[in-house]
Amino acid sequence: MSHLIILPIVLPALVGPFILMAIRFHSDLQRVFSIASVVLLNLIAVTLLTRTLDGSIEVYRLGDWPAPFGIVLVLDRLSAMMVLLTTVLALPVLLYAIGSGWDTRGRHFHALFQFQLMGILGAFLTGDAFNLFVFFEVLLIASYGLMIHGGGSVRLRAGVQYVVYNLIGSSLFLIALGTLYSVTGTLNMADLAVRVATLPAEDTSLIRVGAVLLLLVFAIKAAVLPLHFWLPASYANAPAPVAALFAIMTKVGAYAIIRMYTLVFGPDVPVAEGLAGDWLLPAALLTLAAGSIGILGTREIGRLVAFGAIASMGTLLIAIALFTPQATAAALYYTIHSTLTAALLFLVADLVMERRGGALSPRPVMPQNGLIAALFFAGAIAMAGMPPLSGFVGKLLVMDAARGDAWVWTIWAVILITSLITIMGLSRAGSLVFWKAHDRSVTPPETEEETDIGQPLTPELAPEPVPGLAFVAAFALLAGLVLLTVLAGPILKFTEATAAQLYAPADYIQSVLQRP
Amino acid sequence: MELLLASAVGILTAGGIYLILRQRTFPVIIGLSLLSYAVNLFLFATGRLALNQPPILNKYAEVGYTDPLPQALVLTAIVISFGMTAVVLMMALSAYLASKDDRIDMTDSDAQGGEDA
Amino acid sequence: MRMFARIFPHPLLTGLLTLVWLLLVNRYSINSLLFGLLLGTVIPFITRPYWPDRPALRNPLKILAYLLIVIWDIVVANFTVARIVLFKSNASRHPAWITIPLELRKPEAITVLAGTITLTPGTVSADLSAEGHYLLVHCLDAPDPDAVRDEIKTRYERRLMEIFE
Amino acid sequence: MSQIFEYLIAAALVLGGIFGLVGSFGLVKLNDPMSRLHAPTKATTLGVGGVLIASMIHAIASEGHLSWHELLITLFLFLTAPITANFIAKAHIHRHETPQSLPPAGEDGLWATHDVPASPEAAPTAPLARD
Amino acid sequence: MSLFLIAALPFIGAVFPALLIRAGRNAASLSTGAVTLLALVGLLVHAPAVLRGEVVTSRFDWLPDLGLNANFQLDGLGLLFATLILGIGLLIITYARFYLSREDPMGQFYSYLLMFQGAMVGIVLSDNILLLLIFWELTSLSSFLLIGYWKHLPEGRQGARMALTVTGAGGLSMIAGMLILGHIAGSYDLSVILQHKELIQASPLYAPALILILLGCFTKSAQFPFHFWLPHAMAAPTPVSAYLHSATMVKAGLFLMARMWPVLSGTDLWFYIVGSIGLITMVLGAVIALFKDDLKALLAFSTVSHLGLITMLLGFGTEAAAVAAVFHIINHATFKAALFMNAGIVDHETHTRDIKLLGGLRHLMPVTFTLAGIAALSMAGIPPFNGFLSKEMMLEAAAHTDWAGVAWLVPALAVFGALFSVAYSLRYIAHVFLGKKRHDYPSHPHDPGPGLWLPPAVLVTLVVLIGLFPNAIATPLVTAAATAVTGHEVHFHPALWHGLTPALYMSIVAVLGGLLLLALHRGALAVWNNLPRPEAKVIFDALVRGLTQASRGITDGLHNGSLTRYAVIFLIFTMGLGWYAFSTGAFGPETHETLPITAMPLLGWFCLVGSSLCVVAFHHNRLLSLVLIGVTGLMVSLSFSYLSAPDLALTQISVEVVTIILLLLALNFLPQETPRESSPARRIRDIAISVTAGLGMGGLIYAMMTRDFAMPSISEYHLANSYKGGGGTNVVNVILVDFRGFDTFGEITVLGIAAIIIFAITEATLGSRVRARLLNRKPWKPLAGDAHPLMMVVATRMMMPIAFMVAAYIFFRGHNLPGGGFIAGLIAAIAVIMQYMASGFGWAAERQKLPYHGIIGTGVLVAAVTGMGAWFNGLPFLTSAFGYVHLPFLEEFELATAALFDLGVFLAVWGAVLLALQSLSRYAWQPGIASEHPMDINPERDDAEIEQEGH
Amino acid sequence: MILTYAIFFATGCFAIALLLNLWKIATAEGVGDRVLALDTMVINAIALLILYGLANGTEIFFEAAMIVAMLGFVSTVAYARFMLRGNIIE
Ligand code: NA
Ligand code: NA
Repeated sequence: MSHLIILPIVLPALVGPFILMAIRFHSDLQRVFSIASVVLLNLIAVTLLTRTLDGSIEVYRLGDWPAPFGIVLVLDRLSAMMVLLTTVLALPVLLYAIGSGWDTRGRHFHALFQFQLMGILGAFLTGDAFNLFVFFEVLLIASYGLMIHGGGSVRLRAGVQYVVYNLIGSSLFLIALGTLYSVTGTLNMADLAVRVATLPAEDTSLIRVGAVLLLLVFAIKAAVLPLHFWLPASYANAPAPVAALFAIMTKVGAYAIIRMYTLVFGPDVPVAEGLAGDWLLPAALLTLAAGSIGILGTREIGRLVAFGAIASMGTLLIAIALFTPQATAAALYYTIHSTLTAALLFLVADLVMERRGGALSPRPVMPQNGLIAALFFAGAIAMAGMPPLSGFVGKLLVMDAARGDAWVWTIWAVILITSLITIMGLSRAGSLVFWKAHDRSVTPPETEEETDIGQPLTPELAPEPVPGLAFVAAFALLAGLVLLTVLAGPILKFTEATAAQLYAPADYIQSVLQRP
Repeated sequence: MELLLASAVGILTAGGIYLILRQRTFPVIIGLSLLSYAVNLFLFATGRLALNQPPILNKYAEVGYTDPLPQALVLTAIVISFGMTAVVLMMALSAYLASKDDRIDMTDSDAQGGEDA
Repeated sequence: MRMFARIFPHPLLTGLLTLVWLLLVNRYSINSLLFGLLLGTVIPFITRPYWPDRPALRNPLKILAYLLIVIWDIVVANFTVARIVLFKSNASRHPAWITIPLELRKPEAITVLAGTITLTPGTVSADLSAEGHYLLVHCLDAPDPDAVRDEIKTRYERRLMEIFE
Repeated sequence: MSQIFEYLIAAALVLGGIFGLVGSFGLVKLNDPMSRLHAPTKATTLGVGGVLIASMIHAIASEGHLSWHELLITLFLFLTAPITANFIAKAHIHRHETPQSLPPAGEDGLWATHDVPASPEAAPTAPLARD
Repeated sequence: MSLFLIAALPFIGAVFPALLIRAGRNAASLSTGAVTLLALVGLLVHAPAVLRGEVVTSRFDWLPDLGLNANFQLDGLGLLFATLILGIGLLIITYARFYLSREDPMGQFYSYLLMFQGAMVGIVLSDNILLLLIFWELTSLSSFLLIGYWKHLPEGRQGARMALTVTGAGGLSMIAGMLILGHIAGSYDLSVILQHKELIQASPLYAPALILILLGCFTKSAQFPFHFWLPHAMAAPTPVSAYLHSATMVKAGLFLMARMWPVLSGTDLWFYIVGSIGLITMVLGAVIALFKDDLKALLAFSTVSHLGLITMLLGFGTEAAAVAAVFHIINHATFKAALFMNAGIVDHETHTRDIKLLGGLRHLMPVTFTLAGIAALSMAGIPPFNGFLSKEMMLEAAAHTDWAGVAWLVPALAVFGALFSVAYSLRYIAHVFLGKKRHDYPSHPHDPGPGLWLPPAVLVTLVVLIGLFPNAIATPLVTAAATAVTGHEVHFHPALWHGLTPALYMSIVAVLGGLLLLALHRGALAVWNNLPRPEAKVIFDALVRGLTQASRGITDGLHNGSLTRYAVIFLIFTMGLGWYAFSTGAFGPETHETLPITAMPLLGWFCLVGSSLCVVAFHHNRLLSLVLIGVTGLMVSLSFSYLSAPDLALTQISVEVVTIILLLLALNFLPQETPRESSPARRIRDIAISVTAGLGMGGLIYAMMTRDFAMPSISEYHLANSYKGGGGTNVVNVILVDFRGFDTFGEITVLGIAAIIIFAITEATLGSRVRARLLNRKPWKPLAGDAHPLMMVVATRMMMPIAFMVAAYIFFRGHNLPGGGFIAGLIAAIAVIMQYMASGFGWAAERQKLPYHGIIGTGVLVAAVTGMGAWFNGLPFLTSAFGYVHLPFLEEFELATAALFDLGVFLAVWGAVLLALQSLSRYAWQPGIASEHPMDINPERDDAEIEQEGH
Repeated sequence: MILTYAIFFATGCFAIALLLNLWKIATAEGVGDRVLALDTMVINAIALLILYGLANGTEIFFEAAMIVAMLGFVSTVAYARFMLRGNIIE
């Protein structure tokens, strides 16, 4: 019995309370423990990933109860990949939070950060639908706390919107789960798959409602139009490292869609006929369009990145909505890419906001303009899907995967046209922020509006920000993108194997349901 | 009986959603509470209704038990929605204290600057 | 003795709690009694700071008598009130405020008196005066308020004086 | 179950039911707020009391063991009803009565609810010295 | 040297100047030059083989599953272009070193330049069209940086964005084109694609592929109607203009057309698109160039024109034309780069590029003049310079080209274009260098140092040498390149004299006409200025602005910050999809028997429905809505009780009370009334939505309750194993702490997080300006006296211990009977709340400082550690163990690890509620709020004090 | 038999009482009366719970009744305190 699978959940679940209890008043110690935990999580995640490379699926039966009666954690390629992606993202984000001093601008950043990781990792690992709900709630509530970290009226108001919207979503989640349970009598995902597949054909309406509501719940997380409205204000108003970490949260939605709609309501399951692809694809196309239009239309750099995140979710969802192994492989590659990219750009946006404010209007040259500009340029390239970074590869993969689909021309047209709009928007923003500052006609704005947000609560106690570390974090994300590009071949091999595993769910089902 | 419960769930839902669509934070939170009653009853009822058959094992007699699983799920859901309500309440309150505005919409805050390069 | 006082800050409370435990488990065995006693000791010990003073009862035995009177009065009171509610029109009813000067000084005693008044015929303890020397009582139907006041003072307060002060 | 127990229980139940109903009826019927306060605090208390007594007797009669734990609920109700009534009365006094509309509070001057400190700083922590 | 390395070298080298700039400008430029030279040498090593007709390749699998591989090949065409790129690059690097001023960040410049260079080399060496796309887009990106290099100039910034937008758009369409092409050919490798001419041209996708690819080429090579970006790119420093916008980048489109020529050309579609566009561009560019007064604009439009010329030649689709195109690519690169550098020198020396301010410079700048003269004459197509040779070939090709049956059209337009070309070329000489020396130059010009004039001089030398000895110098390269373009052996014998060919006549007409036109320049200019003509930049800017504004409108309109609208959209969408899913499935008859409707549930229904409708109806009175929701909660709890869910009933009612207390605490700071502000229409809309949602939800649950499970529920297992395997008879509790203990673990974490968030918000708010506002807060209504009534305090002294007792009872019995840690935690919290309500938070907290954070943390840790305890038995997380323990004299205990877990739950819940309360009470804190005594009125205490004072 | 009728009678009484409370809650003038009605409602609900347990011969509702009693008190006091002082735990 290997307990490694549960460590990604238990470790942050221990470190979080420990930080609360023992080192609540020691910012430095909190930083040390937080980093140590994330580093350890990375090691665990790498180990877990290597264990899935041979295609094996590991099942961890909590409480030693057999599935489907107890809760199980399932480690397959997909969950291992998402776990690793999360921990890989978490490290630079944490470093940035420390480097920029964001972690000391409110209370409990590190504890909440650990809980946030616990929620996300749990969502990726669990094999139980209701347990997925619980971890969704853990990650959501931690995200509420992180989103309003540091306080301030605008952030709080945006936070209220974020929470309320998600509370409606959580209600929907429960309704969906209840519906599924009331028909199938089970909550375990593998068991659901078995039961849904053998459902009598004369009574499928209810299960279809449950399935579609569940999809909607995930679609909210994945910011699918028209359920994406919560995202711009939330991400733009969240502290930068938090927004960067949130880059993985939309992927939780994407992950859940992939998981549920390959395992339980897969393309071959008659009950789920026409529930996902039919509307998800057009919705994804519109999401991409809305995101890129937002990039061009926005007035503020934080929102710009938020819309970029929406656009990248659009691209990702296009690939998901095709529901073919090739497209899913592309989607998984794109998942990694868009996570790192959005995170990078949120950090860059913060570097900008800290120095000159986020408004896309001329300001005098800020310190480290060149360095930040370079980071922005790289991030923008990645987001727009321009070469040489992984966005281009990802875009090609998605377009290539769409080839067999009836919508191929629409998909291509939307992807390419939105790329252009994105390029225009990003170049406009970059030029305004980084270049126009050099224009001699630009003078500092007369009055900087005073804000009561983001100040360390106890300046005398708070450790100094480490600006170098902030840049290291941003460059680490960039390095991640470079690696993702250079290693595109092997990584794609892995995502293809993952997709193959997903579209042959018998293995998964058998691993979970077999008596130990 | 099923009809009563279903209609009660429907009315709670309707009331909750109507309040959620109001423009101030407080009625919205009240609406969320109503909605969460509805959802809890909904989830509970997925185990079907039974009278006088609590899932407390009786060592002495062969008796029927209602489905315990939805009850456990609802318990979890109640607790979680309690936590969520407390948080959103605190956020709404603090937002009001900070901005003197308890409107839930933020239609005013997004109109600023932005020029051509 | 001091040790005893520290462990049992309110022995009567300990007794009450033990009784509560027995009622809760609804099983009257020595084991339950001992466990109830354990909890009945621990809990007052923990909540001790909230009840800093130790009111001494001068005459605990009279409590029982008092209780019996009150219970009887409650039963009677209910019939009285039922009659008023059911058969007396609002117009023919004489609601009244009355002021009851208190001789009792101990908060516990005042509380018991006020509680008794509320639970018994047609009277509700509404408020205390600013210094706590008078009790404001509302009567549901009191054609003769002075009589009510006198009865309260003689029937309840006097007995409470004996018990508490 | 012996007949006598059954009658006892039935009597307690009927009595309890009537009192419970009377209490709530009074709440509707009585025309001034303070009077309304009487009904529930007493009638209802005894109403529940009747039911509880019935339940206790029933336990003794049907299972043969002493089931006193209904007393606990009675205890709660007796402990809390006066406090509840007191608070509701205070709320009424605060909102609808003035010092003039109430009988005088003797040498204490005001009833506690009307005795509002001038400011939080002057909270009633130190009593005024009197001769 | 490996081709891979040749392409990579500039990218690797791009790091050096950025790093070395601290070591000085020379170090930066030398490193740049060295890298370029190294790449050039590496390239030329392969030249002999390539000129022999061999193809050098280098393959590296990058993304084989997509067909995107780092495959490179070097053939004649590649060699030609790579040599141009690296060779001219070397000259530009030298030139730039002396051209840029001290204020310019030279390290950046060279970095960008090298990136660009690498991208260009990559394009021309790629053997994989996806790889080519990558380099293609990289040129757009690096040129964006280079054009915008002078960030302080608005023209630079705008020109950069315009170039990026136009070429980026082209690049994107090319992506689609390439994907189609690869799809047709079955491979993305050029070497494979080039072998499938028939297959490709026969495909129905040929036309879209061709058009999409051509869009990329045309935008990059500034062909009509995309030509407008090029002149605006001239805001870049002159070395950039010389390099990118004359010699290399703009030729990328030509390169690609040449590269694809074997498979794409030869069709009518190709001819009419490419040939016509080229022709139009050539003429249009030439005409506009003549009327530009800015030196660089003149050169820019002349570049447009020459690019059109080459495009036209490629479009003709004949071998001869293709050869001419290849040859002109070389020639144009030499003379145009030289001319740009020359213009840069003039600008540098005179501080102006306005031709009207210039003239007579030959006296002051003889060297510059000489170089300009030769290059311009070559551009004009005057023998014996190289421009003449290729122009003759062009005219020759044009003369034999028939356009839709009209034989004269192409030759006539070609002559017309050539005529203008002569005119503007000569104007460059005449109006800048010839004429009288002026006295009003903005600066005092003189010939620059050799650093600036040597690079163009090298190119001018080539202009002359190729013109004089074309066969010796150009033939091998052109032959090799043209062979690569056409796909078969080409014989190329350029000569200054071919005899009296039509081309010669056409040339003579062009030269004479050009001279005449120049003479009439002033008049022609007047005519030109009066011609109505669209200004491309204005149109483009309007388009972009329109697009931006539209985007802003859409974005702001969609995301207007109105949560209520978001929610409405969400609800409508959800209900729509839900209905769709339902109606497209099958719905069988009822199978589950329903319970009868009796009086009791009907009564409960009335109360529940009535109270919730009242909540809605009276929601404007906030306190009232709280009272009413209390009723609703009570009724829900009773419903649970009635329907065999005692645990739920207990939990519901306890949560209810704590929630209401929190809401009341918050309401104290909020407005007491909700204003009536919704319009009737909106209310009707909201009612419609909520009623629909209610119907949906009610209908759904009714449908479920009236049907049996399709398969037996897993809860049968729970019922069967609760006692045996979980050691408890309360199955719900066993599910919570054992079967699904992991859910509960997550749930208490949620609660703990909720509490610390509340704490964190409080801290943040009290750390801001809000604190002062709170301290000076006035109550919203006059307050009553007697904050801590005597009766309440006394009663609490009893009630609180009893409540704790009840909590303990509920906790201990939970595993077997309704109850458990969660409810116990809430009741314990309520016990404390009673105390707070009696004597105030401040008074109570002073007496017992509860470490709330610690309680929560302990709770979660206890739960986690309990779960981990199983590990030591080699069992999974949360595996429980239990047994019955008889402690002497005490109750029989079931000692289950689950109970320990439940203790964790208890602590987390208790701590969370208390922390939330503490946070809220901190908002209310004002000086003097904490009372000194448990109760405000205490006659016993007062009397004692009076007595003391008396003594 | 008589017991059944008695239980039925008592249940009916408390049910009507509950409806009267609801009526009061819906129609009362101020918040004070409504709090009073809610408090009465809680007490009536306790009675109903006990009666239901009595009718079904189960004690499973005892805890519910007890906790309802305790919590009803707390919430009533909280409402009243709110009306008196605004801050219920000052
Ligand atoms: Na329980
Ligand atoms: Na177990």
